[in-house]
Amino acid sequence: MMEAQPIYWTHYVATCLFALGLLGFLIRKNAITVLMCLELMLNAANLILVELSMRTGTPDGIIMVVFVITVAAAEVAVGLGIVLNLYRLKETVELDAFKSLQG
Amino acid sequence: MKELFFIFFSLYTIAAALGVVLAKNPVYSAFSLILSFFGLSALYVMWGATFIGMIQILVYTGAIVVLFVFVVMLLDLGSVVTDHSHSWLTVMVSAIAVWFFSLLMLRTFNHTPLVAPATPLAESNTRLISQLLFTEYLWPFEILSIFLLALIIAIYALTRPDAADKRKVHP
Amino acid sequence: MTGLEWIILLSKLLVIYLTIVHVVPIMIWVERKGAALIQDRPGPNRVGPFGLLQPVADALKFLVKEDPIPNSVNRVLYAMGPFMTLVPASLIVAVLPVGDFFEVQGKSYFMQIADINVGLLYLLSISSLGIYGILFGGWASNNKYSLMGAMRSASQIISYEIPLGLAAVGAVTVYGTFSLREMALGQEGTFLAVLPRWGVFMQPIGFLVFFISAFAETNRLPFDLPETEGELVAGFHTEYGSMKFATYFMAEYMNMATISGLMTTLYFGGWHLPYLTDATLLGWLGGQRNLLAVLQFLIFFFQSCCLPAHFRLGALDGAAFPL
Amino acid sequence: MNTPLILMVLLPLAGSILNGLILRPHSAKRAGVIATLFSTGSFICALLLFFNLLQTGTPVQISTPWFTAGDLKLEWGLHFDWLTAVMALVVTGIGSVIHLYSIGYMAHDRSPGRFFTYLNLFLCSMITLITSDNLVALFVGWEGVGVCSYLLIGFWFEDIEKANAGIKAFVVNRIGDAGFLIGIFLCFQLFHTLNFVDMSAAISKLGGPGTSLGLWTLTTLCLFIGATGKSAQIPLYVWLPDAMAGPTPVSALIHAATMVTAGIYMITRMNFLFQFTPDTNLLIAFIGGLTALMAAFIATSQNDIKKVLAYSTVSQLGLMFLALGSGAYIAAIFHVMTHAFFKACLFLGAGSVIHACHEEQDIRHMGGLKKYMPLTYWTFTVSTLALAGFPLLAGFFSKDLILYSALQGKWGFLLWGLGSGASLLTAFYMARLHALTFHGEYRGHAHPHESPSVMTIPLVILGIGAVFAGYLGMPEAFHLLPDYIAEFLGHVVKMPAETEHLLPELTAMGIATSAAIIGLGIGYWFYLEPKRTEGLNSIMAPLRTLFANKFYVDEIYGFILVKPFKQFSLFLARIFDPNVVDAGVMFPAKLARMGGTALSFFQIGSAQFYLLVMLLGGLAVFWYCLKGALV
Repeated sequence: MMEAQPIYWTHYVATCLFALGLLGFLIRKNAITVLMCLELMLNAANLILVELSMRTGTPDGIIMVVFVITVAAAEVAVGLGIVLNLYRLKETVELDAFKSLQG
Repeated sequence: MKELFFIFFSLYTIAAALGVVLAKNPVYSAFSLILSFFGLSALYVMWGATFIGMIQILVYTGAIVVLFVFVVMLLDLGSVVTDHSHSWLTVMVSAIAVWFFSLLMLRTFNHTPLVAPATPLAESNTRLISQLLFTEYLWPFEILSIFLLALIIAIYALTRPDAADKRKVHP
Repeated sequence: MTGLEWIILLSKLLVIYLTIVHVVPIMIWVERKGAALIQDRPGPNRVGPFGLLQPVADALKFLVKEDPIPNSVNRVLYAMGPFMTLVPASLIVAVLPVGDFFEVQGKSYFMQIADINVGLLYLLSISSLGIYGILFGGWASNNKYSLMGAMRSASQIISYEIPLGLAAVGAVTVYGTFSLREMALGQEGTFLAVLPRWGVFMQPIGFLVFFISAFAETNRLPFDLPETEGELVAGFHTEYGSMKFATYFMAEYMNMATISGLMTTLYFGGWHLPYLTDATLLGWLGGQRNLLAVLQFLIFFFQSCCLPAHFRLGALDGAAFPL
Repeated sequence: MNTPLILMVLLPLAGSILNGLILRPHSAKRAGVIATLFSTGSFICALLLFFNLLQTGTPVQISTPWFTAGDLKLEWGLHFDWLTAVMALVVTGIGSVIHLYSIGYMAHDRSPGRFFTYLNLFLCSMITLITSDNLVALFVGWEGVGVCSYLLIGFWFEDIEKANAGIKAFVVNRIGDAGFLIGIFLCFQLFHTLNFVDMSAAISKLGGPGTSLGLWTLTTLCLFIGATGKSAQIPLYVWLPDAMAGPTPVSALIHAATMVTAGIYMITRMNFLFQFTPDTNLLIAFIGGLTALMAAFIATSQNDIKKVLAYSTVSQLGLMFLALGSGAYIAAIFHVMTHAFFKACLFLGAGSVIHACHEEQDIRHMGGLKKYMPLTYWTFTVSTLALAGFPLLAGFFSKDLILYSALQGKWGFLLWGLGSGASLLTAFYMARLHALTFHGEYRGHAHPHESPSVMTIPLVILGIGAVFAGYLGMPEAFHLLPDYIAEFLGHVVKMPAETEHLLPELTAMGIATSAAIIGLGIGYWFYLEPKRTEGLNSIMAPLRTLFANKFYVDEIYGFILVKPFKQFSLFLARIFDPNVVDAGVMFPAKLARMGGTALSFFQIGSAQFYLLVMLLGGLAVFWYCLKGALV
């Protein structure tokens, strides 16, 4: 088992993961990549959850992670469904193409 | 020895995540996503949560990323080479914003007082988790199952083949 | 980890992995012989006595032949494809409970390479990674048919993974643990006084489901749709030349081997012979724990090898197969 | 004794409501009879109260709480003391007579009902004015009278000039009323009460203005402005001549006897205040004198019979104010009474003349009416002589009293000169009027006839009044009759301190009578012979045109006041309003639209851009909240 690993190490990792995910989420134009970055963010959260739950000995964190994973799976399914439809609509998955709600 | 592994896997995961973001081709980003998930599950296992590590690979890598790859391949998006991102300005601004955001997050993480670090989970957590899952967290579990059922129906409705014809593809 | 333990670990690795690797050519040989027998033709008998060396010849051929890489192919993934199927297949071997334990200088070590308490889960998740090899292979070779072939086989594997998993869960509930080693131990002796405590007799239906989905997992008859269709020619690996093709081929058979290994652990008593408990065996061998370990090793492999035969037999009466 | 007091006030009101709202009679006869009955009823009540006052000697007082505002607790009080008695008798008496007269006058008018309603309403408001025991109730009556005068002047509103005359009267009165209001506010400010009795008590307690003389003078000045508005003095007299547009009984009642005297009554009622402000009194005297002289000058060259009488009223009022200014309140009230009689008689006479000549008002088209209308002629002559101040007639006594009282103080001689000049001219133009209308041959083309008895009886009554009214205030010098009016009003008005007069009383009286006789002589001499009239007109031609055009006062007013006012409002409408007000209103609207377009710049459609902005916003909030903790 991990001894009292300096606490901020995992946090750094998780934050970096989350930051990268968020960055990708904001920057990338391709819908699929955006969804992947979303997954990345979720996993960063999972990492923190697992690390803290193990560190404090409470199993609830792990349970949370289980739920997060199932919901993430659901989310991806719906996301991809939508992307599929978008693709059918406009032949492309570029997010910029979908500007119909422009102000 | 353990710290070494820990550091290695962390760096490995971050590198993979970077790959996801920067990859030109969605397939490559999917591939690096898989690698990052491996790194993550390694971290989980090193933290002792073996069950979650395995679930991570089984569910995430085994199923979700497959979905991604399926869609990418079916829609033949791979060929679209680069689509990088918006104008330089937006990239810069978002980078700064994300950087600032992570700083704040770190700030809060490091300053949240930890509950007394009780003894780490002794016996294999799979047993413990399953017990908890069916005693204390029964309700969420059941609701989740119904949720997944609804999901399946929704997905089918969303991507019905015949409905597609009605929504003719118009440029 | 002292030096000794390292050596033992390495030796275990070497022995088990090489056995698996060697089982593959034998299986190939047996299958070709079997198919020939069915089609009433002699089968490979040119090379070596009864064509035993034929697989070796094939292997040599593959190694030597020039490895063409089509130009419009996505370089990286094309190369990665075959290995992505081979790696998971070989990884699974680490978990198989080959034998009980043996002593060296008074310390007892497990025969298995690694006994982790989430063994079965590990096995399932790693096996599900094989799909990527096929997918990437098919997609990277950049021709529509190979892509279609890859898609079909991938979807087939995924869909059959679920029944496989459920059957495995059945086994878990019986043995009460994920760790394969305990499962194997659990199958010693007899129950109901008559039948040996093998999984088969405890969960016949579970075994049946597992058996069928195992076939699908490895694209064996009658589930080898990806290759046989006219337009699909050789399915996802049409574009692959020698070595890569060989790896795909090998990976496929290794998959078969490991799946059958899993089957023996779950249903055919790991390293237990029916009615003969370890104690009695030990008695016969005069308390030589190591000898017993070797014997268990042999039994395990004997059982896991003869199962592919069943595979083959199954293939024989494909039509009447009680699906 | 309370009921007759209440009755006196409410009877005319009842009459007007009956005529106006309930019965709405169409025939002049029925409406006239009802109106006259109600007004005579109130006259009888006035008589009862008068005799009661004579016997008991105590004024009747009723008051009901009216409203309280801050520390001002007001009661609506009816109060009948000596001063009110005199005025009430004059108002109700002459009012009833004129009601009787107007039955005949309005015989074939289209809407007599409406006329009598207004007439009764006027009478009621005049009585409330007189019987009120505090300034606010007085002001109510004051306004009521103003309204009724407007309604009556503009009675034939189809005719645009008459309607304009009505409006002019009302507007000018309003200006005066504004001054009056300010006066009331100042009174309250000074004495914290508006009730006359309390006010006089407060003043006597204070014993004089002391430090705040300026403030007291200002109060009295404002009150005087109100009076000039109502009683047509120099600045605000322009409305009275135009008020002749109304039917003649109206002019008789309102512009001769009652309303115009309201100002004088108010000042006399407030004499306890005016005593302490010598400068205002001087101002009043001067304005009175000037008005008298100027009006007399204008009257000499007027050709409309009613205009001449109107200007003569203005000048007589000037005389009354002269008296007030010099402190002779009793003389002023006495002159009010006598003037009411003969002026009403003159107006009614003029009315019957106009009636006879079929609405002919220009005296140049009349003449020689003596033969046709003997009764009107005789009453007219008596009143003319009384007005002119012919000895032993009403005018003589009251006018001499005023002129004699003016003879004091530094400016005594100048004031006296103004007054006697005015009375000389009065005699002259009255003689002119009398000669032109009744003597010589008839120049009009109608065929005049004597008015019906219902019109001539009031003439006779008023004629008798014109003769005998004077004997009430016989000066001691004659030692014939006690000076009733003096001791009667002595209860209310403190006699002015006996200052030495510049001339002995008898000599002053002698000069005045000689002036009257000379005036009459010249007048008759010139105007009886048409030949001599042309000679006189040609000599005085430039002066005559000046007087005829009323010193161009109306034009001057128009130029000074009306034009700039129009100009300013034009400016407001054309320039100020569109640019400043509209711009002010439109500006926020424009602002909103601009804001809208500015913001729409951000709606570029890309979802990720929105996400970025959201993130930035989140960050800002996050950072702001944690600012404390981060540090």
